Amino acid sequence: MSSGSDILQTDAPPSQPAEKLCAFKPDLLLSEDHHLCPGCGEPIAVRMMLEAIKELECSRRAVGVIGIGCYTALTGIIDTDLVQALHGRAPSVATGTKRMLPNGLVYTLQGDGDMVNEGLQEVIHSAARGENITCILLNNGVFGETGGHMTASTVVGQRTKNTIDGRDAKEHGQPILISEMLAQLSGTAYVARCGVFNASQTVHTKRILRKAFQTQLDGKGFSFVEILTMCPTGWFVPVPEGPDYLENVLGSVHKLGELKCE
Amino acid sequence: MSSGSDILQTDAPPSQPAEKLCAFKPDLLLSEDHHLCPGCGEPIAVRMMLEAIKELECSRRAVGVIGIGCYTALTGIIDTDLVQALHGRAPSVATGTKRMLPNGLVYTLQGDGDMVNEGLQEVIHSAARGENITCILLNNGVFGETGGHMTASTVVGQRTKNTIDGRDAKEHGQPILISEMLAQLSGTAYVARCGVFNASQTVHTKRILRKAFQTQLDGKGFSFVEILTMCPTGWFVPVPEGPDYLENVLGSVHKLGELKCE
Amino acid sequence: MTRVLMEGSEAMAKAAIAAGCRFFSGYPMTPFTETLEYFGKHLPDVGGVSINAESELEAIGMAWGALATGARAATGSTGQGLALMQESLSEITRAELPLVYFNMARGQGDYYQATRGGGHGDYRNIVLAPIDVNEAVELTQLAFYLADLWRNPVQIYGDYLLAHTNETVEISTMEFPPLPPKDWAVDGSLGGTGKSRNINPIGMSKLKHEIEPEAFWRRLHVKHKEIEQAEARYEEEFLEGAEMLVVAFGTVARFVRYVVREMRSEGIAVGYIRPITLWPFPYEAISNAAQNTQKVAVLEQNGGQMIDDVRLAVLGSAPVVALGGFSSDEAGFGIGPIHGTDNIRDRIEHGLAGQEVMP
Amino acid sequence: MTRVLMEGSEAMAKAAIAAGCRFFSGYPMTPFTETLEYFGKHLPDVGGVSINAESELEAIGMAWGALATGARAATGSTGQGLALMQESLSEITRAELPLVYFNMARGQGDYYQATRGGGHGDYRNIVLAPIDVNEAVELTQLAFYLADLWRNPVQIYGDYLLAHTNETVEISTMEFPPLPPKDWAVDGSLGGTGKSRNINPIGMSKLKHEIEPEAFWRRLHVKHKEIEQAEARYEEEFLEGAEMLVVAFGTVARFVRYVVREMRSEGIAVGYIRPITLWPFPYEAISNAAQNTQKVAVLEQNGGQMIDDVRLAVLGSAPVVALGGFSSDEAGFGIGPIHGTDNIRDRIEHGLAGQEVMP
Amino acid sequence: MELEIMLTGIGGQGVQLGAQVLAQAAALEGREVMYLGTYGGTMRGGNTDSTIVIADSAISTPPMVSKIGAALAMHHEFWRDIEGKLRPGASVVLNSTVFEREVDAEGVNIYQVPATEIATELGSPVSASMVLIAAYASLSGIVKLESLIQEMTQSLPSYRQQHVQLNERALRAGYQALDANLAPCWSQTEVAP
Amino acid sequence: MELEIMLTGIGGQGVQLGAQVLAQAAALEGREVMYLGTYGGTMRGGNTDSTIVIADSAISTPPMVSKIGAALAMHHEFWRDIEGKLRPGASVVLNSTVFEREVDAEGVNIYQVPATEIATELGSPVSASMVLIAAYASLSGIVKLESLIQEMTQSLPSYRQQHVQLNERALRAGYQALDANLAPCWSQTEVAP
Amino acid sequence: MTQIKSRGTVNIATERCKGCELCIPVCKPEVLRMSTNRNKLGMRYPELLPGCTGCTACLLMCPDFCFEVYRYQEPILHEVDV
Amino acid sequence: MTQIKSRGTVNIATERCKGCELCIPVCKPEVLRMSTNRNKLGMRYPELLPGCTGCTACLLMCPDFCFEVYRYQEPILHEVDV
Ligand SMILES: Cc1ncc(C[n+]2csc(CCOP(=O)(O)OP(=O)(O)O)c2C)c(N)n1
Ligand SMILES: Cc1ncc(C[n+]2csc(CCOP(=O)(O)OP(=O)(O)O)c2C)c(N)n1
Ligand code: SF4
Ligand code: SF4
Ligand code: SF4
Ligand code: SF4
Ligand code: SF4
Ligand code: SF4
Ligand SMILES: [Mg+2]
Ligand SMILES: [Mg+2]
Repeated sequence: MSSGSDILQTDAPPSQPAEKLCAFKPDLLLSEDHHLCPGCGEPIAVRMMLEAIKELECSRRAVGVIGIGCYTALTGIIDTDLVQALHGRAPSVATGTKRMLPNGLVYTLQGDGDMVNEGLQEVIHSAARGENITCILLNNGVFGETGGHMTASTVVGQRTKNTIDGRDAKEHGQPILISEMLAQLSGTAYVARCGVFNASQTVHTKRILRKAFQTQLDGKGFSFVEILTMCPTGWFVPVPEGPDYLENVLGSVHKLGELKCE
Repeated sequence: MSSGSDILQTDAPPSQPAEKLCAFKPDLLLSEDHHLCPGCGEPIAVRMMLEAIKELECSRRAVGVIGIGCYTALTGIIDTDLVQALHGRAPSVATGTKRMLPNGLVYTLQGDGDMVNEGLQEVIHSAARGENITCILLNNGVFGETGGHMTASTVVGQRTKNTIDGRDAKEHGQPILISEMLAQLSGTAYVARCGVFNASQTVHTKRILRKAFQTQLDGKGFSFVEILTMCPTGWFVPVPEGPDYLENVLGSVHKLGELKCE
Repeated sequence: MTRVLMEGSEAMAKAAIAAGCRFFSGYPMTPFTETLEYFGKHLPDVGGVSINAESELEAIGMAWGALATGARAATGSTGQGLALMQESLSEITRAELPLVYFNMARGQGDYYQATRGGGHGDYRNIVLAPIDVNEAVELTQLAFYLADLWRNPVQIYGDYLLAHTNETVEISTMEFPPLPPKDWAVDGSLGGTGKSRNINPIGMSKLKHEIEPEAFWRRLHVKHKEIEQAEARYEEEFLEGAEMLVVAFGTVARFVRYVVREMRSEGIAVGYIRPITLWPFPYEAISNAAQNTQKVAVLEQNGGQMIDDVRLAVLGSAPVVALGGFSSDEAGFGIGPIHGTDNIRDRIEHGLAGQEVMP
Repeated sequence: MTRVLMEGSEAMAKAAIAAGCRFFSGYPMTPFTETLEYFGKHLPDVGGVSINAESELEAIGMAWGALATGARAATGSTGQGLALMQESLSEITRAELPLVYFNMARGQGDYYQATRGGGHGDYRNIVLAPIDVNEAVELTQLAFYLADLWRNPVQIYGDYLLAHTNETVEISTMEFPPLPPKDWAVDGSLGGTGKSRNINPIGMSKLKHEIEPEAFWRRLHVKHKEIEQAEARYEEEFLEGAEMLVVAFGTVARFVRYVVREMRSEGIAVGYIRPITLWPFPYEAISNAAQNTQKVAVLEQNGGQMIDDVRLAVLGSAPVVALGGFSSDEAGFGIGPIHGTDNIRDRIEHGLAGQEVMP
Repeated sequence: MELEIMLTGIGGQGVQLGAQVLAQAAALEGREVMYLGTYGGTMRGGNTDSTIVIADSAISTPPMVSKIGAALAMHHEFWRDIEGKLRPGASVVLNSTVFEREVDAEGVNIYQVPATEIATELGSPVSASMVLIAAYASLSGIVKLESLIQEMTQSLPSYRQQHVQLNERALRAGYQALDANLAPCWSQTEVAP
Repeated sequence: MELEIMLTGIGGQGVQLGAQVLAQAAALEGREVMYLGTYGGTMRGGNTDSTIVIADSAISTPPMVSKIGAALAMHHEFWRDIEGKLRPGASVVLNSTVFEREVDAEGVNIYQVPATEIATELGSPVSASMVLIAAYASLSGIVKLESLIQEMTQSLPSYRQQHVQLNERALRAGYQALDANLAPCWSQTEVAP
Repeated sequence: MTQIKSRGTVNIATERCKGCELCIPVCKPEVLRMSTNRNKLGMRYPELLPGCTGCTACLLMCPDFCFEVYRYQEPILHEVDV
Repeated sequence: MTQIKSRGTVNIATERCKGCELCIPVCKPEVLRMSTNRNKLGMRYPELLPGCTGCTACLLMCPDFCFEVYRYQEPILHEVDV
């Protein structure tokens, strides 16, 4: 029984007997340090992804193919084999990798700028082909890395660098709902959208990632997970408001759920 | 009243008083000669397109942006202003043209290889943007021009140069149903699929083309017409069987109809 | 109009608008993004259109479509994004459309790309490489004029420093000789007359089934030879009595020129010559200059690319030495030690001492 | 194994398979299509994979992914399709992946693209330009070896005639010196060990936040210099006592060589030299040859591209004359009058008479 | 020795197949062979040529030849282009059934073979090109009849195997159509197979 | 005359704004001006520099300078990089409230200005950079106070207009912090505006 | 002998015809049939029998623009053997 | 004075914290609050009050991997002023 100041000491593991439930970083991360912004949702999603790989006992067979966006900075610390692809091209690269490594767990990690703008065609064709890979989209509705411009996934009303008062449908058109589009293709076996705006959704994200990976392991065809992530920097919103903005602004258009599960 | 041999003379206009219902070629065609194969459906579709433009009194404001495929050979005889685009890129080119000529009737003419393979991304983005242009797809499910290989639009079971016994879903995946995909986007105002495998469908094709053009003229946004066309050469079927093959093999998957009309 | 302080990216975009550019399309990429942003903000003010295209391929396609209507239109990216546009650049050149495009490059490693192109077949684009924001403002306006005059794409080759340095500039519409009307441009008006237009990269016109590709290639080639004769531009200083001549372009040349002035003021016999047009390359000027010097040094921020052209100019009449060199930052934006007058001076001194500097 | 009669496209694809190529991806385009078809038909027989990719960008992406696993993989197109692949080619070179790719070109207008690249930044690809199907079979196998040896892309530059001419060839797996194991290839096996791999075009490895881009560029540059030293290949005939030397490559050289042999048999003092590697260009060989001749003529099917390299080799020690030239067919496939020994002879005679032949 | 043989005719006359069989037969006999087919137009009825070079050592001749040592003409259409390329002493074998022009070249040896007639008599007019190549084989000794038969059999796609017998008859008939060895093309030295 | 001025500090100290205002003010007065900001790191707290060159005719100096005629230092962190570049006779103005290092350069004139202290007293610690540039303006005569005030007002985005008053006070206070014309930088010849 | 009425007729550019036969089945009254002769392109082409209605179906389906269609002011009667 | 039970606790790497505050609202028992002090990065960071349940929500939401979560074998009791 302790007493004294309200604030507890938290700069070391507890001295009382206790079980460690969860370490700072997932096993498949080499370090906790990275340069992403305060409040960024991408590292949260990546944690879930790495934990899912580990839980499925696929650490020694996973190969990630990484797009170009802020998440690319994490390639220095993700401890699965990796191939760095060019902006937009990851699904094709993953196709070549998977065909040569049929027993590998081949995944892509891309942003909405990477996947829904520059590389829209590649992900659709790979999906239509029924390529047995898992594509993971970190969707924050902006080009985070290049300063927060609108992407093809930005929802109407969303603030971005070039739509600082919110995307206007008349001027900029409507967003592409990529999960819905992919779910419609007969080549896709699993399609789901989730988000990391609170703890339970984050846990749910891992569940979905596991299902997607399992789809690949079962050889069922293309699996796809869209994870909505916070980008307070790109949205020009105060950092702590990120999760709410994500849930209410992006999440109200890119609706969460399993769109397809075969 | 004539008599004699059963076969009538048809090498000149009739000598008896008669009204000419229809000339060899539409007004907006410069010549009847072209090098497309016997039984090709593309010239039929192009006739309907040019008649529709004429009927809407848009001859003097139409600008066509042409993709690369067999139909490209017709650019020498189509009598509207034209811009020749690269393979796959027509919708973006048309976007630039339309923005600078808001009163023009800007259309693209593309094949499935051009649009659904090489340029899938461009047409989807243009549609999502709600670009006020009309994209016309001549879908024969093959790269006609380069010798009849499978495209992303080839239906399962269809013969092509590299699927000579019919496309196999396991090996080659499933076709993309581009009209369905585009209809789903909120940027599109009009989406319809038709085919030129018999005379009444051909007439219907013109009706649909008129509606699509009218959509553009009314400033409603992206309009899209997919025309199924015969390619007996690419399908390795006897020429006279082209229309039936089109209706039954391609048409049973790419189903005819107006998918969206706003 | 008075001089105002503006960032390079913005000054160039503003100059483009002053030159009549009414269409822009681009896709973000450092250090080109600010140029795109400026067009996005200011083109609508003059009734123009700026589109944040969904990719580089779409950006150049859009520009192509706008150019076809006779509008002054532009696009751009970094060299990496331009790599994606090579098929289009090559074919736009053959379609003889007056595209202006910015390469806000990450260093000078895109010299080959800019001058030899990565497209297919024979084609050449005019390449203007401004030394500073003031020159960039002029060259941007010149670019639109040259593009229209020759019906040929023109690249403006800048870099991170040009894009981000602020300088006092005056941006007002420059005067150029009159240009022929763009009667080739599509507007739909000739449909049904039998004379409708066909803007086509293989030089094909209506009803002309028998294309004569050889004649077409030859005509383009002759045009490119004419451009070579007419448009080579360069700047030179202290050629007189120079023991060694330093050739450099773009931002790097700004450092070189500064150092050469400094060294000359100290009585060191070094001269400076700068291609303003990378294509056409000022072969003649450099060839002439090389007659009166002991050696020619090339200082470029890459592994040695322009040195080919310098050698082709000098053709053995003097030794040509490379003074380097690669110069990079962690972010890959092409800022490095070479952007320092000390470093440059050191390289030039090596050159004077007869030593190459490894890239 | 006996010699069999095979079309060039097929012979090259078969040679690639014999060399261990196990992955191919491509998109149809004349005259590359038959190569793609052959891989599609025959790679599955040896447990390989061939994909008709949905575009050129996707084709090269797929090849990239296959290469990353250590497989021998290839792609290709014509120069036009390769124009779309320039970003990837440039970055694959930096990722040091051993890509082999075919340019079944429409003529020789892609020389700049092949040798200088249209990608961004400094990079070089080895370019092998076979003169006939027999050499193509050898060079294809060599290509895979060189690609692995140097961890650098290798292009095979062919054309319509090479692709479609049938010749008797013998295709069996060639022997090359042993290569180091591909321990850099990903297979997933090192995940979670702290040593997992990262195949990255900017030379980044895990936990290495502080990339040293300059060191990286320099290392690549040094490698490319080593390739220049080691891999230049050429063929020569009748240099002895030649009054004029004709330089040509690829299919055109086949016509030139034939005519030179004919002229020599008639006692006309003309010699022949052919770069087999366009990069590295055989500067030294041509430079040496130029010492003993009165002039050097360049005969290439384009507006004058390789002539830059010839001039860079000769460096003024003898006059360099261009013998043309464009040569096209209506279909744009790059077959033309230059593909005739009469035409070639005429050009060479012009050269001997001291006349340039306009392209 | 390098011998350039050109087959010419119009679409549908079997020129490409004839060339392929001849070329393959030479390859079978251990010769160095090169051949290239060209098609003038996109539509049936255009000209179609094929150039074959057969040699006893590595071939120097490029694939598009300016000089021809032997010409086998199925039709007079497009013959003009070929005439000018004939080498002195060249053998010219004409399908006399349909060839309706004067041959305007000096110093060449002309052999008339009613190939279409012979083939039609055998019940297979499309086999005329087989008659012609076999006739040339017999007069020149360039390849053996057996080689032609073997390669013809292999060249036909599986769904055309019914034509094998007709073609074989045409080859045999063509081989008899002219006296053998009228213009032998090989020196006595045999090439190792 | 070309004068290179370098502002240095750490993120959040207003270095970029200070440089912008100073540069704009010089431009307003008809000078030729060049300036370039650099940001060391991606995170707050990294170093941040800005180089300004002010001249009375076309500028020869390149944007990244190796020699500096004046240095305005908001913080000692990263000062090392700058020290070595100082020209003999350079003016160095230090934010003495936080600057905690020895200046290790010879032949330079050092001026201490408690900029952060002054600004904090005025109720706006983030305006310290305004104090510093104004102090430098007064000692060097490089620009007039009015010009600084005018450009500061224009440089602030609309949603920051509440800071205008505080910044103006900081500029005025800084302008008084040192004796005027301690180190005049312009020759007597005025530049035409 | 019987009488057949032609309400319309067609002008056929047979030399352009590529023999695809697309026009044949779309002619409802079945008054088009392929020739036994061949044109310069080597192709068989359509011939018209009595009974054309001027419906334009043939024209609509012809990829080679070989038809012109007329409607008679007065229908024409043909005597034919059945 | 009242007693609060902690069933779990966290180890916080405050020096790495970028002050985003994402951990604060997800902590159901509301035992995390932001410090007034700043770390070397200049950021405020979370501090733990008694009552942690070891639910790992904070860890799940932290983009900077600042949390380690423990469950006590025996809950700990804290005396606090209310
Ligand atoms: C071909 C190409 N074009 C542009 C870029 C510049 N670029 C780098 S990252 C990026 C945006 C990435 O956005 P997204 O994928 O959504 O990732 P985020 O930064 O939002 O996580 C862009 C446009 C590039 N690297 N390559
Ligand atoms: C970038 C590029 N890749 C490939 C080609 C080669 N190519 C020309 S036409 C064509 C196929 C066209 O198919 P489609 O659009 O369906 O038209 P179709 O011929 O079937 O009418 C291809 C692949 C090209 N021209 N450009
Ligand atoms: S810009 Fe957005 S996506 Fe990128 S690191 Fe910052 S918050 Fe994350
Ligand atoms: S290949 Fe097919 S699409 Fe092309 S012209 Fe022939 S039939 Fe028409
Ligand atoms: S117009 Fe009608 S009835 Fe007459 S021939 Fe044509 S299809 Fe037959
Ligand atoms: S449809 Fe036209 S081309 Fe075909 S057979 Fe009939 S007339 Fe001839
Ligand atoms: S583990 Fe749960 S209860 Fe404990 S601090 Fe974290 S969020 Fe709060
Ligand atoms: S979520 Fe992590 S980084 Fe953010 S405030 Fe909490 S501990 Fe700090
Ligand atoms: Mg994003
Ligand atoms: Mg098609």
